[in-house]
Amino acid sequence: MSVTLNHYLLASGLLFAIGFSGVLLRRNILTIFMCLELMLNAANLSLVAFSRFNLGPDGLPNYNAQILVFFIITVAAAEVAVGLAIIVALYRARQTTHVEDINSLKF
Amino acid sequence: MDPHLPWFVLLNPLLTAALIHLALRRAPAAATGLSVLSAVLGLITAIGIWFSGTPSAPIEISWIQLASLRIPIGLLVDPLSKVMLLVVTGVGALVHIYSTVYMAKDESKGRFFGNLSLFMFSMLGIVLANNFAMMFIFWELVGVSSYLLIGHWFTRDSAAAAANKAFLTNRIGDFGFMLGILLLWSASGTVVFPELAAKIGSLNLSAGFLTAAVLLVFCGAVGKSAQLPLHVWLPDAMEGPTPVSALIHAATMVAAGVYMLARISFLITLSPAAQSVIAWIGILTAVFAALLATQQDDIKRILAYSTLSQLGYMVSAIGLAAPGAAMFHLFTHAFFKALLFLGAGAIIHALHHEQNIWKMGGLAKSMRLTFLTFALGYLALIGCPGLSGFFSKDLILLAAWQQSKPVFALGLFTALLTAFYMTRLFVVVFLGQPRSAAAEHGHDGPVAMTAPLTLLALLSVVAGWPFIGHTLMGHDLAEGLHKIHAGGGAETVMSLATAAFFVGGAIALALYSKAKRDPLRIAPLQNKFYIDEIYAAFISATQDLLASVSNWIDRWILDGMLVRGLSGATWGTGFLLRFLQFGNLQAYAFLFGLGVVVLIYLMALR
Amino acid sequence: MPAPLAPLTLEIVVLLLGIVLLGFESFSKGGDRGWMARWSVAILSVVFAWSFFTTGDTGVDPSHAFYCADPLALFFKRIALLTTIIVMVISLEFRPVLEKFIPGIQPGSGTGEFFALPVFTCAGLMFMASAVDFLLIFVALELVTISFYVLVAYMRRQNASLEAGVKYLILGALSTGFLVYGITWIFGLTGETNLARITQVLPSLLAEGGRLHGSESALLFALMLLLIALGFKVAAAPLQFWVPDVYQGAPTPVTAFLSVGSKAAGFIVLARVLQTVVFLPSIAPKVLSVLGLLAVLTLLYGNLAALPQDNLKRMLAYSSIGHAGYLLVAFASIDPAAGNLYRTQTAIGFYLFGYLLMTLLSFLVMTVVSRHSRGDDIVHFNGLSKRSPFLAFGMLIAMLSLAGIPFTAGFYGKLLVFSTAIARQNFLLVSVGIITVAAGFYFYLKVVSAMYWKEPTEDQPVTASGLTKFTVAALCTAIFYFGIFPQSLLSMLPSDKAAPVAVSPAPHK
Amino acid sequence: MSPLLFWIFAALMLVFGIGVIINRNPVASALSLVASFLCLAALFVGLNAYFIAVIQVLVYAGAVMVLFLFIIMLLDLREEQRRRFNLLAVAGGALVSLGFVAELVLVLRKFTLGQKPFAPIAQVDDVRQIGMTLFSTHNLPLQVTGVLILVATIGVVVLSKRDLK
Repeated sequence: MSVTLNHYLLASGLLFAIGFSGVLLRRNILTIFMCLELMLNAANLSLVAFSRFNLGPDGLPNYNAQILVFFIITVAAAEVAVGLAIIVALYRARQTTHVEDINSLKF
Repeated sequence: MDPHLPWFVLLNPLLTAALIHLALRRAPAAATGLSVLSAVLGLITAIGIWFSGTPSAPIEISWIQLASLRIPIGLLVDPLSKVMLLVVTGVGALVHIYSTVYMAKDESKGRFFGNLSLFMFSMLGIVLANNFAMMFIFWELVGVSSYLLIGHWFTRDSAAAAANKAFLTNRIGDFGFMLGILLLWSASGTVVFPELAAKIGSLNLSAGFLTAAVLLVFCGAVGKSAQLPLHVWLPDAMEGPTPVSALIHAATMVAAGVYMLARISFLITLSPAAQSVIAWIGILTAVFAALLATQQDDIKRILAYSTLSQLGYMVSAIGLAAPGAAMFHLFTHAFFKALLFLGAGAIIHALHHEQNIWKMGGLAKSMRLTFLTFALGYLALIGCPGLSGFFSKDLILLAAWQQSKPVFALGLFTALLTAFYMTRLFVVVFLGQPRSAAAEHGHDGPVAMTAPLTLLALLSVVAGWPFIGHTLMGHDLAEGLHKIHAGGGAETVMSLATAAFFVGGAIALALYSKAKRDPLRIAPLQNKFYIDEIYAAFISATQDLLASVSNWIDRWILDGMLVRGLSGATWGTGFLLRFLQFGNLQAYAFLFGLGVVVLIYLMALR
Repeated sequence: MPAPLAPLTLEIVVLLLGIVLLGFESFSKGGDRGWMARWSVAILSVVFAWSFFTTGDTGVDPSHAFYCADPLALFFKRIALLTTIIVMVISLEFRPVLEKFIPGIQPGSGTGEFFALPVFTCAGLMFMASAVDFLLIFVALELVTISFYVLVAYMRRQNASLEAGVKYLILGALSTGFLVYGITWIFGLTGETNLARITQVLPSLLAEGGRLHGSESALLFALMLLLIALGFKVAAAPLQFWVPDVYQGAPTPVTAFLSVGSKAAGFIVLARVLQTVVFLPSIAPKVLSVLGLLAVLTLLYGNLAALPQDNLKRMLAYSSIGHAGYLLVAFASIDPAAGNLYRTQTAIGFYLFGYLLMTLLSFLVMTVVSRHSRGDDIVHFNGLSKRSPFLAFGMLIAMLSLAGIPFTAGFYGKLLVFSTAIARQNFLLVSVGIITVAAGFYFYLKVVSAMYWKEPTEDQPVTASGLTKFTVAALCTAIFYFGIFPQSLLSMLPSDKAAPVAVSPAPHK
Repeated sequence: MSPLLFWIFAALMLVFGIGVIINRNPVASALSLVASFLCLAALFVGLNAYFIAVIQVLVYAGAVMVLFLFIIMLLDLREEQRRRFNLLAVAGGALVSLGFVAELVLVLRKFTLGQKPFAPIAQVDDVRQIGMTLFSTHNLPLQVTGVLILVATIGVVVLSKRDLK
């Protein structure tokens, strides 16, 4: 059986869902953050698959999509840096990285 | 006509209010003077407008101009608004003068007069507005300024609660009003009255659509003119200073609903279903309020219920396709009801804020002038032949007689009840012996108080005389009145109404002329007159029951569930909603995810 | 005459300002960094004025347009600039509070970046206003989001600020995930990231025999992912859960910035994205009905949950959700047959401008008052009319306008929004809108009654700087000016004069 | 790419992905994440996106993971304590994730376009192509990304320096 676009899309969707459920299930903010990275990368997989699928008239992949992936990776790296800085600041102030411990703002 | 005149009438009180609020709050004397001056100037201008012809071009400046919507700030001067201008500025000016005495000792007089001018501005805005949007804006502004006036003594809890209740109840009505306006706009593409009148006939709207639109607009009148089931705010609003009650709750604001209905009578006549609903709501309010009035002890509350009842007449007249009769009654009622309120105010003022009629009595001797003027107002209200109320009420009853006998029967019964409860009030307050220390020292007020009373008494007598009333009402409205008169049954109705007046008055006179307490509240007294017992037993059995049932409905169903329930439910929902927000990050992520799944389903897979 | 690139110079100047500020900051002595905010206010005001002399131009490079400067983009750039200017004024008033919660040896040191970062955020917002390619939309949106992560968590010694930062970080990153996934799908289906070309190719793709014929659900799926991400940014229910907590915890100037700047930019991107699909007959009905649902939920949630709030900042957070609901009404009432979005664009443009004026005014007054009263509960506003009649008046105007009283900018915005719904005969939306307006009256007037009818708990007068007073006065004037003379603002927005949309007669009989 | 390799790498990617969320120890989670990303890079290679695959390994498996591990070590995070097993959270999380997957599957079933196999591809010179585009037509977004990184740098410095001057 040959591998079609839908197989890639499904694999990517499953990875996205795994990341999503990690965000919902894990208590450690650091792990939650890893799961968010998982979701972004899942999107990248779809994007590259689409890029390979949507061949241009010259028979080359659509590089606009790969450039988009490049930007996503860059932005995600910046986001990780800022996110980890916030988590470190939180840990310094509260000695915790557990989501249950940060619920003073409510209602 | 000089188009500046209407602008002056409208903007003069606004300017006064702004001056007072921004500069003169600390100078009560100046504020009072300025406010009274502006009210009198307004009256003079209104008279000037009345004598000048109708303007040739529409008086308006552009405000909102969209492809689908044009809302000008425009003034409509026609016979209808001219007569309403006279009522509003006339009663307004007298109330201003009267208030200088009544509020003389109030600490925040400046604020009071500022708000009074603000109220005049908003009320005149309703009268002069030439489109629905503007009318709605001033409609709301009237709500706000009356809120401020009712709540003038906001340190009193009951006053604050009453102000809140008035505000909330009116919002319910205004909600319907707004929807109705939007419905009409969406159908016709205009909100300007003359354009709407010209266009509506050619639109071929379905009967259901028109009925819905008219009834929604009517909701606004139900709220503002305190008709069933949104009447609950008016009696409570008596917490405000008495001159305010005279101005707002007798002559002007509550009449705005009737005025608005008269303004759009060209629409109402298009929907017979809506007409009959309006007629029935009006007449039921009239009966219901009159029943409640028979059992009240607070002089202002009696007058408040009586106002409700009279407004019911007017609304009913609109439903009976007799807007002329409605406006005529509005016109006469404004004078005698303002007179009664101001008279009551004079009594309350003289008796150091005593409002219970059973603590008054014998005031005829000590307050001679008040007594005389009050008597004229009382007779006008209960339809004593020859006085203004007789003529206007007669016309409404006649219209009912011609169109719907059940409505007429209820109207006649109301007339009887009116004569009954007003005679009760009059007899208990003015005749007999003083029942409290305060009542022994009653005295007439100073000239600033008695002069408005005298003037209003005069008007209460003559305003209804056909040659005066009809002239003032202008040609178009008078035409409608003649048509009703020519419709037949005039003699029958007039004699029945007169009979009701005599019967109601006589029963009350017999019951109350010697009473120390209300004979209907207690078991029949051991009385020499056997006939008294019969009366008392019979009347207390039927009327006590009716009154207490109405009271129960009023207190629990309408006030409790409709007003409090609605606002409570809104608040409660808000209170519960915020518990979704329980601070846990993952709960938010979960709710977010749930939203995502549901939304994707709705969007892509449904 | 300005070269075609002229509009981009606005962003370049703003970015240069940010970099220069940072440079000077690192070499300046002393703790006081207030000069940075004052210089930002001055220079951004110049840029704001300059924006009126920039000719709108369609694009940088027609073959690969990322950037357009149509009137709508320019309008939203002005919103971004004005927001940043006023946020700087708020920041100046907020400085004493800020200093307390960041560790530093000298008072005021460490606040420099707090004044520099908003300048970069402003540039990001301006890019968003002009972005017409998903690539630039993504990058600009992330620039804004990442700078907000930092700003929200800026007060590192205050638990609330940190907590808000973490919540915003996690949920914001989650929405970024959906944004990226949505862009991916749109690209996959159309082979394009440019909005104009997506609009071009979609009809043929969806037509009989086109690549996407029969798989509309995939396109709708992609669109929904985008709507989720943008709905998150503009705080549409049910994606709004972050808003109250983050708004309450963040430093007040940042809250103000978030609630106006971030929201406005989100809405213009939403408008541009919707423009690509909303005229397709097979797609539009579902998109519009989902938007309608979002609008109803958002209106109800925002306005009802605001009712029981005692904290003014949190109440304003809920109210900002409510206002997002009114704006969504304008989106849900797009007419697919109209062929353009002028009505909706005009409505949201005007609404957001009015919203800017009144929201920033209320946050400005709140900052001053809460600094004096040490708290931002509604109780702290008791008797403000006695402590500072001027500020109380400013707050009164802000609340009246937020509630939508006629002759204020807030009223006219609501009117425009509702007029779009009425033109489409969407009475459900109008009714919900009116009910929520009524609920709004209640909680906005609660603040007014606290200020005017309650006795003050402290009697020490509330003072504000000259700049603040000037700003309050200017905002009040603007609220009334644009409420009474709305045409002056409307003329800057895309108008539907060219193609008047007749109100369709009622579909009866 | 041969179907076999696709199945192997895709399965491994998902397994390691699940590993991220079931490992209690953050270090193990981070290592699972690296492994998952490496498999992802392999899939990229299979899709002829060599440049992206290299970037993926360098940025994610290299830089980002080091950052994560560094922070885990810095904060000295232990395993998540065995708090009370929250059935509600697990059920809710599973419900939402499964719902999402189900919706995706339904969408894909109607997505006929994606059921076609990939077309053969010409000679790839992706580094040159991407580089040219990036610095010519796509220059504006690139510059904005530069600003974004500047902002992120400032932000990290502001948020993590212990005491200021």
